[in-house]
Amino acid sequence: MKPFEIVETPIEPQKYSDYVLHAGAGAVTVFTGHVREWTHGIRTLYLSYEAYIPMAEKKLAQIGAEMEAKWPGVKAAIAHRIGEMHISDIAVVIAVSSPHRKAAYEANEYAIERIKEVVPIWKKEIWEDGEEWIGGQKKYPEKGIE
Amino acid sequence: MKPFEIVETPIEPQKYSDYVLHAGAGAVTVFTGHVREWTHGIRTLYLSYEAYIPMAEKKLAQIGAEMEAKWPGVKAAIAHRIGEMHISDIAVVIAVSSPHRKAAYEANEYAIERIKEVVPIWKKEIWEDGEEWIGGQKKYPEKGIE
Amino acid sequence: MIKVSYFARLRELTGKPGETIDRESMTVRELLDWAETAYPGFGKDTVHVAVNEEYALKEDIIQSGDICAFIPPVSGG
Amino acid sequence: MIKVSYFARLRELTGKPGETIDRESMTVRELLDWAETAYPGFGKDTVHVAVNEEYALKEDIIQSGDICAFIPPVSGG
Repeated sequence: MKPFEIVETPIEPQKYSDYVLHAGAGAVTVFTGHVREWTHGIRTLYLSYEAYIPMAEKKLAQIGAEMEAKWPGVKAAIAHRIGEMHISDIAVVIAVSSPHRKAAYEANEYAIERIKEVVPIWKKEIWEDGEEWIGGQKKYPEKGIE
Repeated sequence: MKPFEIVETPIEPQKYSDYVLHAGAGAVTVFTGHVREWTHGIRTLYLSYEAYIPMAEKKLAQIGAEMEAKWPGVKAAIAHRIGEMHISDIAVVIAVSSPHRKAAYEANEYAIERIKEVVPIWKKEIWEDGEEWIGGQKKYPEKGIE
Repeated sequence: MIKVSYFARLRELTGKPGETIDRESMTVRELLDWAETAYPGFGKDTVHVAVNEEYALKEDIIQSGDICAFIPPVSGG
Repeated sequence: MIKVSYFARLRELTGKPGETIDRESMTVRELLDWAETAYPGFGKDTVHVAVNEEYALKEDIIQSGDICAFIPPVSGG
């Protein structure tokens, strides 16, 4: 495994928590994002994710570097799966270790917010009666995306 | 496994995250608390945890009920290990699922704070040159612990 | 007869996991005073009492047959 | 020669994963205008451009040999 990677096969969270664990870590948080059956009253059959893989892995690693700079002592690993996924499948895992628990929670939540902002990954929802690429409707910011 | 339990053998986080996962869950957070080698500059050799087991399991279940009341849609499982533990061993696992991520983070962090307040479990740190039961130095509150 | 349990530091201080007190009823406050007298250094101001696995207030009354536990400051997690 | 890639909605709109544009240099803004003209409905106001795997500003200049990608609103996580 790479600590910041796009994968095409089922995600095993334990691999990423093992990677961040070390003798100085008192707390590990693992977030997994799962395919949910119902969103806004519409039943999802399955999802399909697509990524601009090399750039997405670079951006995941950048988020990891941001976390480690903001919360000294934090160590992170992030993986996002692409391709077709069904209900309860893991789309993303974020593992964070830290000497103390506060930073492990905060840095983990920071990571998922940043993923949703800057990592070139796209989700298509497939329902019984249609499908759609999901994406924020933000306008192009004058100063660029960062 | 029981969803709220005191155990005497190594904790496998996956069991607890599997327990909380369901078709409506979009987010799962798993917190694990680990034995850390250094605390305040003192090197820990190992820890020993003791619990008032029946009351501790009752209090863990109570915390779960508090979480599910405060964050509707949240499902939780918590286990705490007792006995001797060495560096990096898991002392506690908190697994939380939720339709949306915000509640999964918040409810998880709430649980660890509550565990440290109300669950009758005690930690003894064993160092190279001594040992000590760890415990907050709070005075008996007039209104009781809750 | 009131049963009491000791944990952690208190188990080591008293040298036993618990014992039975030959009383029909007493308040939690009286139980703590009894423990402090019986075991100097008990630290009753930092110790909670659970009666039948629930935290009790100092004014609560313990009856014969109740299961009590002295709860020193907890440190789980 | 400037290489461009299309993803997600834009890949379906253009019907291709990418193509090569026969230009020596252009700004990001010019590239977006070109795409909007070539593919009505492209939605250039919601699309970012990455140049060599980094987000670029509209004023940035793209040179021949650069690898560009059109990035519609992301939705990972």
